Amino acid sequence: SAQDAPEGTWFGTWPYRLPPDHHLNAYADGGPNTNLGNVYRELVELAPAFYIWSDDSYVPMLAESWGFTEDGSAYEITLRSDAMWSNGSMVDADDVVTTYALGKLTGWSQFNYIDEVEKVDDYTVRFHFIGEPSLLAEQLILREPIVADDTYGEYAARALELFETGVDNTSDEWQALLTEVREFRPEEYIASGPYTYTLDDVGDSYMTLKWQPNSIFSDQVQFGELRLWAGETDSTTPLVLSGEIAHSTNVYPPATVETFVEQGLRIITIPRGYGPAMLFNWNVSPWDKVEVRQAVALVINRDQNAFVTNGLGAVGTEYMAGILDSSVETMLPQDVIDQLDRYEYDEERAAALLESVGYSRNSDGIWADADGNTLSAEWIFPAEFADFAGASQDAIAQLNAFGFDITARALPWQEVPENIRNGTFELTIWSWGLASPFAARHFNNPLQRWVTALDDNQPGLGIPMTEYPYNGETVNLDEMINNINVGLDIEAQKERAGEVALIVNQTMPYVPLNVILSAEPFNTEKINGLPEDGDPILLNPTGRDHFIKYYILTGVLGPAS
Amino acid sequence: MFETVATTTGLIIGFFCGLLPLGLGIKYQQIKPGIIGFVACLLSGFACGMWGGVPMIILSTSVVVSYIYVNRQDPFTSRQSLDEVDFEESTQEYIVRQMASLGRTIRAMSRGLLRNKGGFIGFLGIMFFVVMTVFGPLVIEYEGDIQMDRRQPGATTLLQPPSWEYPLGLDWWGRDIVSHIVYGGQNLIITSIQAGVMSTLIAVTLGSLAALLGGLVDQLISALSNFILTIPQFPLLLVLASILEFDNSFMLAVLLAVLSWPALMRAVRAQVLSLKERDYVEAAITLDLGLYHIIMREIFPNMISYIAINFIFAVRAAMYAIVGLVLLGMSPLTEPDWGIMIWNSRTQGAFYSAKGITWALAPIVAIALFQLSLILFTRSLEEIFNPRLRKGL
Amino acid sequence: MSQQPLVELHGVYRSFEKERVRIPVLQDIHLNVYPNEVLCLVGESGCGKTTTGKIIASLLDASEGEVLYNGRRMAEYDRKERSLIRRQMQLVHQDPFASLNPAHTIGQILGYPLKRHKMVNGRAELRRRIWELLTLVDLTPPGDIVNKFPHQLSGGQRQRVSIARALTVNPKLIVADEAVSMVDVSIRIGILKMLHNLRDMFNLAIVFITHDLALAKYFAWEGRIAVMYLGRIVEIGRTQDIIANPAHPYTRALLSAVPEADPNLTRKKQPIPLRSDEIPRLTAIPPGCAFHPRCPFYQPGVCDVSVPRLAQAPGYAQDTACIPLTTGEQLVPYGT
Amino acid sequence: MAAISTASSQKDTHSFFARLKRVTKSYTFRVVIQGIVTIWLATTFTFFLIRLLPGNPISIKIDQLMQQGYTLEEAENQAATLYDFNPDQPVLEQYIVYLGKLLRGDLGESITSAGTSVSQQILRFLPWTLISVGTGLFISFSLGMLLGIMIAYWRGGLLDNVVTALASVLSGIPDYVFAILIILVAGVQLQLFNVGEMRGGVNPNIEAGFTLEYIASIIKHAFLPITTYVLATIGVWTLSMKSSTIATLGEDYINVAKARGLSEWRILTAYVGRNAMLPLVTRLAISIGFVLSGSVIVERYFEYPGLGFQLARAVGSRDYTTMQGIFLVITVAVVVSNILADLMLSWLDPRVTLEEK
Amino acid sequence: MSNVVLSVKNLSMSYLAARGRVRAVNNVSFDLHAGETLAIIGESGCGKSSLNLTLIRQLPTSAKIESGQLLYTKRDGQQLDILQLSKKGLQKFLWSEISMVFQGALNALNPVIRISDMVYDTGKAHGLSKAESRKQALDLFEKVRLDPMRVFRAYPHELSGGMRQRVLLALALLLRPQVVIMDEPTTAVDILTQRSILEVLKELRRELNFSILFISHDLAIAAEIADTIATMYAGEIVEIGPVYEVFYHPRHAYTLSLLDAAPRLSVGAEELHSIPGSPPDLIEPPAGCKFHERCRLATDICAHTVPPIEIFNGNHRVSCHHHQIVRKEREEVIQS
Ligand SMILES: Nc1ncnc2c1ncn2[C@@H]1O[C@H](COP(=O)(O)OP(=O)(O)OP(=O)(O)O)[C@@H](O)[C@H]1O
Ligand SMILES: Nc1ncnc2c1ncn2[C@@H]1O[C@H](COP(=O)(O)OP(=O)(O)OP(=O)(O)O)[C@@H](O)[C@H]1O
Ligand SMILES: [Mg+2]
Ligand SMILES: [Mg+2]
Repeated sequence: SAQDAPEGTWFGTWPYRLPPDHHLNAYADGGPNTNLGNVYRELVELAPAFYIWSDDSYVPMLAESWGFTEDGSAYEITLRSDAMWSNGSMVDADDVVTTYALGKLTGWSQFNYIDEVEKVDDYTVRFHFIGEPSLLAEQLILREPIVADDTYGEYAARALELFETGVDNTSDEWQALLTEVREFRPEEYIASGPYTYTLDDVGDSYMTLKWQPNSIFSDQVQFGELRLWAGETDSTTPLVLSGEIAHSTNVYPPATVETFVEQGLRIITIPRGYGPAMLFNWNVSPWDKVEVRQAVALVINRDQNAFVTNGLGAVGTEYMAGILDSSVETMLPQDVIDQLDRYEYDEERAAALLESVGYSRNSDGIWADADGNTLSAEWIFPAEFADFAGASQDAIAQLNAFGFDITARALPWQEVPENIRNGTFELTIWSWGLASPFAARHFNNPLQRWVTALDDNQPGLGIPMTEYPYNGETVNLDEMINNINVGLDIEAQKERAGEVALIVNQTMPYVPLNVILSAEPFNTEKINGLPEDGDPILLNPTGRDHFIKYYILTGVLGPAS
Repeated sequence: MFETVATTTGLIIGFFCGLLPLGLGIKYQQIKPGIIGFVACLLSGFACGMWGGVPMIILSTSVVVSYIYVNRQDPFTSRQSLDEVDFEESTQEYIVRQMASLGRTIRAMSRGLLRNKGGFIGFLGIMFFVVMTVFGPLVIEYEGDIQMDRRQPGATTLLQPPSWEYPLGLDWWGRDIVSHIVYGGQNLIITSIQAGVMSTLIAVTLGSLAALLGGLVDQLISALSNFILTIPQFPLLLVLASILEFDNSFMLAVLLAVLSWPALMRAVRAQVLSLKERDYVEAAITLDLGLYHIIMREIFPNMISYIAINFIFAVRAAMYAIVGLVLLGMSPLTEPDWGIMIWNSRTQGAFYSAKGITWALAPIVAIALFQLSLILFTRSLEEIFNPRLRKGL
Repeated sequence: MSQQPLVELHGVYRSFEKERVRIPVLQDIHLNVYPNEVLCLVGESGCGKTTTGKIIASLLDASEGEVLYNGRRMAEYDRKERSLIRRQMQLVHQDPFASLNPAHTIGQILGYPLKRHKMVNGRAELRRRIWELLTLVDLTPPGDIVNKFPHQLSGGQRQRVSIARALTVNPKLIVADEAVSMVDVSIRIGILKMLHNLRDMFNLAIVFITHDLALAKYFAWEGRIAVMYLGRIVEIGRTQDIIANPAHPYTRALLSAVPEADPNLTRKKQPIPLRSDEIPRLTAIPPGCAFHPRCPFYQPGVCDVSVPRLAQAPGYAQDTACIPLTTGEQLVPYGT
Repeated sequence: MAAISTASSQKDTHSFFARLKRVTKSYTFRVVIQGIVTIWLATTFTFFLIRLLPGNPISIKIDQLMQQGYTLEEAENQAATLYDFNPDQPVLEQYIVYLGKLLRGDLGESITSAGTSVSQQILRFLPWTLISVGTGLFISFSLGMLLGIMIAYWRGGLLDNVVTALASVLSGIPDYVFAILIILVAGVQLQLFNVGEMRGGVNPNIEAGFTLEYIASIIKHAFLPITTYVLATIGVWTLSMKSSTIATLGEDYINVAKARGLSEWRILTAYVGRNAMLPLVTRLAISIGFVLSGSVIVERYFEYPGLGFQLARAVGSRDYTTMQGIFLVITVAVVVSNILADLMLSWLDPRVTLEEK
Repeated sequence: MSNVVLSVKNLSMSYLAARGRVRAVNNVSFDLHAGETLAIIGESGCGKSSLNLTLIRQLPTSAKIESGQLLYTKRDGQQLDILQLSKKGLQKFLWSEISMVFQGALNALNPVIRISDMVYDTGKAHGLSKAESRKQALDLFEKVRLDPMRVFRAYPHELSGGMRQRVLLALALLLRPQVVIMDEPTTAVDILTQRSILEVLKELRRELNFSILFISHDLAIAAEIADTIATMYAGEIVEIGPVYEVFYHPRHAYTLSLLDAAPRLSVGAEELHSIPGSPPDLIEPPAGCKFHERCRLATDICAHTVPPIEIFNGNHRVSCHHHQIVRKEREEVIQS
């Protein structure tokens, strides 16, 4: 349709890369995934559907309908027949097949669940499961942006041919094609969403996504262009302060947020989906002792810790169950919730626990065992992450006040996970939980992430996941977590989640300190249509399911008049 | 270095140490130097205990003696002819004479210190920081822990702007920034000084060796310094810092020293080469005074002001580098530390908060002032070490 | 002179490596220094006087050739003896400002060698010796001087301190390298006289280096003069012989060029004009006799072919290095 | 003997070996060989060094993705195939491959952006560093010289006291402090300029080219970093120039020139200035080499797309090849600027002839 | 003699030093006639250079001219006082009327620019076109026996010391001044070079007829080229007179001592004497005759009374209490 671009401009931020590192190939680093991130990419390449957290439902984007097949062995989506690419061709099943063909080539995790992507008709695609159907796979399928066959078709065809021959991904052919795909540099960014850009639109200080008329959302959106300012937190702060920006997804320290509020910016707080957890190296005594870990959990005031972590933008962990507190109610059965130990601050109980395993306070007031070994350790934390650093310093101070002897060491952030993987640490801090509607994913981080998911030669946290000591016997915790979200029976999944939650709660393999919220500045002088506080859409966490994505597409958000 | 920071024992030691110069001063009617000597002993004893008091006894007594000695005629220098001279002198006389000469040198040096206005201001600046780090802890208590109780109703952070109670405000953990400024200099200053000392030592040793031995040694040292000069330093430091995972700041000092000696080494080498050619060195060679004498007595005293000034520059450079490293996220130092303060205030966004701006600026100002004092002080150093300005033995 | 020479230079060559270029500074020097004699080295700047002096004082080694001290090569002595020999040859520098370490008092400057070589026992003797030395070089009263730093003394006084320092180690020979050229005209003679006295007192040999011929004549009237040109000795002999009857064209030119402190004398002098004013660089020494491009008596085919050797020329008492002269020819102005 | 040797050495000059000897002794030859050896050594050193950094590109990417909310599974699968990098390949093997490519002038491909060559990256980012650092250095050097000469010439006056004090203060403050303060005070507090507009190297919507608009935009954007560099370095230059000038002013030829009646301007430039700046030239060269690597923090604060900015990114993501390339550039810059200093010195000071050095 | 070009009357100048005022030039008067060469001799530090700098008003800021007149007569007969000239006027005046050759030729030329540039600079400052300057310079280079084209294009370091000294001489004559002041122009050069410079100087003087104020501590050179000799001691001119008068019939004890200290080459063995002590402190000079502390003829009167100025034979001016004794002693020496 020969309509004109809307007037307004959206001012956001994203730490995109500069050309020549910046390119338009979605299957290589430095492409749309890096440069638009999980917030803005879907405004260019739509996914089949968008997920609304408050009622656990999907709203259509590219897809018209979706669902499991009768026998449950497959999943089917049907695309809208009027969806069009910016170059004029229609969005159809071929695009989906192409998307997944290259996805398989580059090793997408969807292929842990699905076996084959079958084009049923021009607009219908069927995904065949490897094992049992799962809701988790459903989400992966529905939320994956679809790329244009016109751009990647040729490579997809070759990939499919390759799959026919039955070679696996270690083969030379596979690797050669992979390299080719990686080095592919599309000239044009063919969009199904209402915005697209060329490399000329990428400036040093901001890049501009421009409106295009062909998308199904083109006539709904109210912004003619999206301007994304480059930069990480410290370099975008002055921009926010000087009113340059409508909204920023960067993580601002509370002091800055406070200043934002003083400047009249609106702060909208949404879930971030994780928080800092204190991690123990189980291979280092005494951190393998459940009593010691429980004592640790008891003597850290988690509310104070949350405050130091991120001011009012963090909440002390309540249930201590390995599941984000906001999800506990929906994911666990009530009887389990009632049984959970809340680890209220309690020095006496902690002291009793320590004494029960042979510790007593020495003359310096430090806990020591019969041989005089004190409860001392080094705690490494990422220097750059103000929240994690703050949480660590506070936790250390609290523990030391109780009689531990812990020294802090700040490291460049990259080195902390490296040390965790290699098991070269005693105590440390990293995230726990995940913004996901599936309990397994909450448990996954950090239990599996830093243990079973590692290479064989990487000891990680050293937790014996397959022979996990519990109630005097051992359980296969790893398998238990993997099984939680299998199948389509929600109640059964709750039960299984409950079992794991109890184990975690009673053995404290790590201490989930708090949960961080995302306090995002919005400039109401630049935009209109923001949800009121308490609007259910604000349950959508930041990141991939960020509400602005949906609101921009559907035209709820618009420029301030 | 300041491990025996300001104790009562130190005060007592200082007091007793001070009695000697005071007594001498009173006895020989040199009250003013006597009192100054007493105060100097008292303070230095207070600051460093035995390590401060005892050396200060010697120094201050020497000064007092030098005042007393002015009025006495040296039997050696006062007579006109050989026959009248009594060349014998008792050990006591000898010691007194030596002390007087030491005292005069000290006085000459302090005159040199006072002569250059800028240099003296620099000296005062340095003294300010020294006094602050040594005596500050007596007055101000260090706050290392979070102070939740200072949270003001409704406040979303513990940050507070300056007030009467907290002249520089509170940091993110609600701790008094003044206490961190007072306690936070030690580590940074000491590490910088360590780095400065080491790099100067390396530079002077290698530079002298290269110049004196020449030949292959010279070529090797020059090649090594060229090599270090061409490696990109700052990124290299960054890489090394994360590889070496400093457990203590001493390692950092070593690293900085290893990377920073070449420039000074070149200068020292040139200096020694030129000093080596001086006629008086040649004279010492013909007199067969020995290599040790030539280096320590003939060459070194004439380089000392140069070395001292470059030592100051090395300290400055090291401090730059350490703070730069901290800002890049290599923070091998633990609190309290000015560099860490800058780092923390930055990560907590204090720069952009009216409440936090003093937290952000205080350590920067402290570092800048300290550096400025160092620079200014070099001017006095030139005067202090200039033998032309020293009057008589 | 049948005495055993203190120092003998036999066919000494010396060159310096400077920025990868070899500069031949001394060539084929034959020279003896006898005990208690005065030997003057004269020549233009850069002709190698100082280098020769330093080789004599064993401060420099010869690149080629032999240097004998008391008849033996340095290498033939053991460590102790070598140190002693070294000390017996002292050098007094030209620049009184540079030759005393500004960081030490005069007492220290004189005390170091005395203590180092155990020339004295105890402090009292040390002070007595310093006193004596200062008196010896006419720095009286010594008490005024000992505690001063060099910069507090005048140039002449400093030069005297230098000499006193050389005397601390009881030398047999002093090389005075332009020792008075930087002190004032009015006090030069005083220092020279003092040197003469010391020579008599301690049986010293003095190698006196200067570019001032009148001064050389005055100081070495009883001794010998060696005239150097571009790294070679061109003429050597008794002072009186050379002054009265110079042989080598270069010496002649020099003597004729020196102005005299007497208007009548100096205005009557007939300078011998040279063919060129340009002094060749050491890196491009002319072949044959190095002086031939400037020599007014140049004989083509003779002077520019082979290097003349020192020898006695007929009619002259001294040795000279000039081929026409030593072969008994008459010198005729070039071009006639 | 001497005669014979001079004659024969003249004959020698025509033989092949003599010519070879002359070539190997020539300044250019020596400098080039020395430069190449130094560059090779430094390159080798850094090559092994950076591979000792904890973490590798893949694990860093995984952690980054997870920081964005991907699950580990997703992140790992994505990252594993993102890069054509095999962490298990022996370092020595990697080195030999690298060196082989380098000899052919190939700096390799960036690890974290497959398909983009490191040379491309360097070409993209180097000009900005050169513009900002170069101009900054140029301004602060020339201004420092000018001020230094002036305060030395009129020493003791008000100007001298003010400038000397100011220069001392400035030289005591590190550059990144200026960067922070400029943004904070001038940009955010006083609103002297629009922080957003001043970021980056050039306005995004300007056509690159030799147009007035484009150049103006470059100047505008480079203004803040340049100001930072100038503020941070001018003090040192001024003070050095001052002391150098004072030394020169004592020279006889200055007095002679005054007596000859030359204009003050002529004396100040050709007689005082030119001689006084000689000792500073070498130091200028050394700083050229160093500022290239020292601009990391400043560029980060101004989002200035220079080499330091890119280096910080490369280090952060362990992009070995890019790091290596940038290190190489810096090393070459140091070596080249040293040569340039020699050349410049020989141009400014006729007494220095390169052949003899 | 003919007309007076420069007449110095009661000139006093002092430096401000930390300890007090250094009276470097004290009540100096003399006349310089056209074509005359006046040599000022004296020990180091007696104020020769200070006098020179005062004449051309190129003193450092710490110096102050306390009294006196510097009357200069131009070629057209116009008379002016140099001390009254404005800054601009002085700039024009210097070098075109009075120029100078400084002490130490090594440092008097800017090392980084060519000789030609220095010539052009000088010409330009006095309104000469490039071509004129060039022509003049080449002409003068020829006259001072330099290879004009080569020298013109050369940098200072490419020239030898003697050549540089001659370049300076040529540069000084570039604007054909009436007076050239030369401050020790030959101290740093070799005898042969010195000789050739002296010859050149004599020749130039004959051809161009300018007056020379020649400052030296070398009596011999003064004896050779001066018409008039002035002896300076402690900032004062103690004796001034025609060269033969001063050398053969001196009337000041200091002049006599200087002559006694100067060795002469062609005289054979001589008895010389140096002057004891060192020049007086110019901040607190001794009372009476300033020389009395070092004078062997001094009597009580010398210590108290400043000797009056007495004039002999019309142009021999002396201030010494014992001028008669001096005269007698010298005549005896000459006789013997
Ligand atoms: N250490 C050295 N390195 C290089 N060249 C040297 C060295 N010492 C002397 N020369 C050179 O050797 C030559 C002779 O030097 P020497 O000092 O012996 O001359 P001289 O006759 O004493 O001259 P002057 O009268 O100037 O003192 C000079 O050209 C000088 O440059
Ligand atoms: N700028 C100055 N400030 C203070 N005193 C000075 C200054 N210049 C020279 N003098 C002093 O003035 C006196 C005369 O110095 P001047 O240079 O005129 O002597 P001179 O006769 O030229 O000596 P020389 O023969 O060494 O060149 C000396 O005592 C000197 O120390
Ligand atoms: Mg010499
Ligand atoms: Mg003089």
